[in-house]
Amino acid sequence: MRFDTSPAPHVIAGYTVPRVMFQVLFALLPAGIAHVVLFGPGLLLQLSVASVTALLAEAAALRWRGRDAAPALRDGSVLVTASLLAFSIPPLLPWWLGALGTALAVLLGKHVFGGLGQNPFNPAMVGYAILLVSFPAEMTRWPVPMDVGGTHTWPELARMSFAGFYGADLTERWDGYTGATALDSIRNGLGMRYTLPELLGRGDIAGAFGVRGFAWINLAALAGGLYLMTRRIVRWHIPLAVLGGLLVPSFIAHGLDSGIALGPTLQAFSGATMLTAFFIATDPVSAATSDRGRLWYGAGIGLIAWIIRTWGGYPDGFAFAVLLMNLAVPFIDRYTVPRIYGRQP
Amino acid sequence: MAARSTFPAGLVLDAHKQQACGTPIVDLPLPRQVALALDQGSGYGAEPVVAVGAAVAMGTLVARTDYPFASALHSPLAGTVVAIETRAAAVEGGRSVCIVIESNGSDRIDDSIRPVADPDSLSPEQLTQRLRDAGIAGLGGAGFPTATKLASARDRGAQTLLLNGAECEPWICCDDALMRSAADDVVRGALILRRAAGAVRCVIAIEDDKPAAIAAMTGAIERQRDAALKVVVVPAVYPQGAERQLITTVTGVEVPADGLPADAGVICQNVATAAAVARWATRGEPILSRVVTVTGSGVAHPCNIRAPIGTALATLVAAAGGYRGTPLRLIAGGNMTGRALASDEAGLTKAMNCVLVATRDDIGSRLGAVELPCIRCGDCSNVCPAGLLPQQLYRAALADAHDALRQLGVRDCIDCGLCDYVCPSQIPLTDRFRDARRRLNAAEATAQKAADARERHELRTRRLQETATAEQQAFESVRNRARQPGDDAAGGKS
Amino acid sequence: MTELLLLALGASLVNNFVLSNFLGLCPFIGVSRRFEAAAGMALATLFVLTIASGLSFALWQWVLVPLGLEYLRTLVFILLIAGVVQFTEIMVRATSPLLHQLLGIFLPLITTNCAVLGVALLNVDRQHGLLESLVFGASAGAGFGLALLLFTTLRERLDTADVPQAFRGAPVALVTAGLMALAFMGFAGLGAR
Amino acid sequence: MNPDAVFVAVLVAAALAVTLGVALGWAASLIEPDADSLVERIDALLPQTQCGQCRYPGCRPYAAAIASGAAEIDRCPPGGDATVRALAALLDRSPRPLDPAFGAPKPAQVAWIDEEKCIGCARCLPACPVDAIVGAPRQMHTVITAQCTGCELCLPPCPVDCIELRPVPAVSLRYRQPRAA
Repeated sequence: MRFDTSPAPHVIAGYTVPRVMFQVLFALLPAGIAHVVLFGPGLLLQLSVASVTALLAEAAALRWRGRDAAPALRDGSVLVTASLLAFSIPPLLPWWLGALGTALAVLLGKHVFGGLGQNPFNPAMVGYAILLVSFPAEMTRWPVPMDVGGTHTWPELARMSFAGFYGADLTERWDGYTGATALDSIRNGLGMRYTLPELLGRGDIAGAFGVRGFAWINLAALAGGLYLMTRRIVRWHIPLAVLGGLLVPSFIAHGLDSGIALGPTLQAFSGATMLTAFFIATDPVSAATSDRGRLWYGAGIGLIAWIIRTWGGYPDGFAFAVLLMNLAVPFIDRYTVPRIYGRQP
Repeated sequence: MAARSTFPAGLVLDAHKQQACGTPIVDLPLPRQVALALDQGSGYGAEPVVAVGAAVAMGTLVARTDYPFASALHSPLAGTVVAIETRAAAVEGGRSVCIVIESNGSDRIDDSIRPVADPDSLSPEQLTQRLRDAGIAGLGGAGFPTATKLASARDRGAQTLLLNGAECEPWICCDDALMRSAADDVVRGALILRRAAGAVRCVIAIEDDKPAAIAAMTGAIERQRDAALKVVVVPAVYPQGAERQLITTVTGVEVPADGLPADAGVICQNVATAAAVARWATRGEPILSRVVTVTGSGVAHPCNIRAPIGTALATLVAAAGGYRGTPLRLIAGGNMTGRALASDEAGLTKAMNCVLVATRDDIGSRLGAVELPCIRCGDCSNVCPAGLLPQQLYRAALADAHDALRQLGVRDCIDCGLCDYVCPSQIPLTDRFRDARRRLNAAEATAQKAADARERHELRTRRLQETATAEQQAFESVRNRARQPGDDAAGGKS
Repeated sequence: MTELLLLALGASLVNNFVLSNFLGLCPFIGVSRRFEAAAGMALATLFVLTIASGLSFALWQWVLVPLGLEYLRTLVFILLIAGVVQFTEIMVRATSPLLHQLLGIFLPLITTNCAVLGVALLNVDRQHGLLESLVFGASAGAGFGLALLLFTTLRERLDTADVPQAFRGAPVALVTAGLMALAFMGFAGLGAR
Repeated sequence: MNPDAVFVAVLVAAALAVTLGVALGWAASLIEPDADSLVERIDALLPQTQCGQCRYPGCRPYAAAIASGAAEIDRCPPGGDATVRALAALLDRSPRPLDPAFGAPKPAQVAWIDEEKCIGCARCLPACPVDAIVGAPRQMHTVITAQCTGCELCLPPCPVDCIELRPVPAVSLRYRQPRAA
């Protein structure tokens, strides 16, 4: 009897990239719900425009290279990029900026380098950083969240989100409803020589775990991240290192001068901390390779974010921290090759 | 006693062992014909010493060798050599020169086959030579000549004989069956091997999912009352049975990448090899048969069979109830490292521990795999038992970057297949590495040839220069002498 | 001390000569294909920058200013830098001919690396003392070297990437450099408060 | 601007130039350049056929020419594109196609002597750059296949054209030599 032949191994686990990507999307769900409850439906609008743009850009790039686009569109990776970008941008952003950022993320961040698996930088962070340096005003305008103040209702937030999405001038009707995020307000306040306790005593910053709105989103992202860890999609090295790199220096600085240095709780539950630690920094394509390299990589992100939050020109430093460590990844990899069995260290 | 440490990673796989292991070992009746491949799995062949038409008995030497990587072959049948020709064989490339022997129905045993009177009276060197003459080779899957290993273990002063009864690969259970049914043989063979290797200790490593084998071996050891003989239970983690990995698990020492197990003070032999040594000692029998697992969803009644070397795999499958369903692959070995064969006419080799007849149920995951780009997730490096970075190696292999391949350890890869197994992008990494290794070896051979050519060229250039200088000097000395004023001839002329 | 540290951080990271001020792009693109070459270039530039900073300060402080020849500074500095670069080249050729071959034209071109002249002129403009000049020069060189090495390892990885045909080589290198500059914008305003 | 100032300026610049020049000359005389190590590394990448197709009398002279910049890296047909790529990588230059003026790459080949026709004239022996032909006058010659580089230099001297080049016999390459003594 004749048989076909094929190389060993003859069996595989059958665990696929699409399954990884859709698990990541699933894990983003709690943070998404928190976001929508607190800031209105803006996230959903941003998510839809980002997803559509991302899929179109991916298809266009692959078509242009004469490749089959179908598997790439189905694998969900581009939707993860779109979702992470949608989470990072303010919910009031005009739709064309969201579309522009996503297109840049997919094309400039990924396809210029050869597509999935080849990009040295995290595509979502490329899109976000370009938008942030190009449209600083639009990119720092957030609605006042629901959990403090109570000055507005969810339907009002919804109307505001749609108006912002279509690019209407929000200052006419909603001046005072929109403004900076908590980190932004703290930064400005400290710049005006207020002390941290004074700022936190003000109604527009404090909330659960110290910061309004974002604390809940961070908590939900933490839950989603822990879920990914239980599913072994994310291993502990990067999240732990990111949080360590951020929290250890903030703990020390807060201990030295609690008047101006943000404490670890505040750092952990404000801005993009948890989203970065569990979802953005853990993007394997742009992260370091070995476990030891991943610890350096994560710690670098946390530390740079802390430096930028403390002394920098931007309220939240995570996007730049991720990009800066992305560009150091090949360098880190060069010096953190694990020891091969039987070789001298 | 439990294992002390472990190698870098590994993974627990579906064992698929219950299919074949329930029943006792079946003895196959002597087949009508056998085809003995000159290469029995080590990659190197012996030389035939019989001609077509020669009459042979059971145990007659049919192929011999002085080469340390090949092993002698003996006829498992009494009958006639009918052909020596290239045919399908379970070796790399799928074909090998085979000695085909047809049975005449008798069970006449060759006169040279006599029980070894007293193996304990032989020196380790004599023992080793006798084992080499008996064609004893690793029955665990490598087919490597046992005598060669014993000699190098003695040279390097290995103190521990490690008997490998881990049998980590899915589907395979022939060693398990052997340990349960012939534990005393294994121990007897182990004692002979220990003496031949010059070792003092003997450790038998068995995975913890084989309680019956552990009990049988422990019992056999107790009957021996030898304090330097013991069973170590190791975790059932693939690839626990890989030589280097098992040594690390049992002793906590790593074998140097460019060295031999003996450099870590260990010589490793399979339990089935030990049982074969015991058969040789009690009956004088060279390796004429082995126990092989015939299993898979494509076989009607999976079982373990003791069959003569050279038996056609089709005969083995028939003895296991024949094919069932739609067999898609015929695999010599397990599903992780086994070699898929093109034909069931190939003969059983000393190295073949399993015949896996796989249907879609067994190998569908691989058949249906769609290769996607690597996302550098690192799952592969988390399971690699050699501590490699397969995702980096993969890029180096695609770019054919030789320095990177060497540095990242393409030669340290043990072909276990785990990186393929876990890869979410379903990339056939192991095969890419095998391929990269082949190209790297070819490139290095070319470079070596160039270096040799350069050396010869430089020698030649120097030689020519020296010759030229010598000629020049000779010429000048002649001329100088011609111009000597006091020279008779010159004086005469002037 | 703190001021020197801030000066060093500023010159190496925040106002990185390559990625923030876009000085010295020529060797940045030209010598970033192989790590060995880039490491050599980084060291050579660090050496030249430090020595040239010190010497140019000395020349300025003790020759040009006393003689009232401030207007000659560009000429004199270039001459000085050329001399230092030439000395570096002699050193490199003697110690590592392969590195000399790898660096090729880019080694003498350190002379025209605007970062070097830039550092010398900035030292004068900002009225740095000798120690400050040396620290400024060395940290500018270190920042250049860091950016160059990071960029080189990135490019080495891109060598094995499936980059679209149209972007192979220089285009993708420039895009990468651009994204690196984008990342370094994160340091913008650092220490402004 | 008065003439004095111009004079001082010229003087300063000239003094600086002279100082630097003397210092550099002194430094250069102290430090010996080491050219050989580069030639070695280039030579190691060449195929060592010693065929002379690059118009240098062997691989090492060609390596020296590359090192000194006298020759481009595209002159070695036996090495083919692989050698050009390796050289380009070593020297950090752009790979370029082989220059057809120096011949076209061929598959690996070895010389073979037709012993029926060979008259034992021994003229091919000195032609072989790597001593791969054995023989003596009026004895049959033969080529040591494993040592032949396929350079073709033995062809011209042969008076009866009994040497031909054949493709290198296929060698089965085992990917891992068993590690045993």
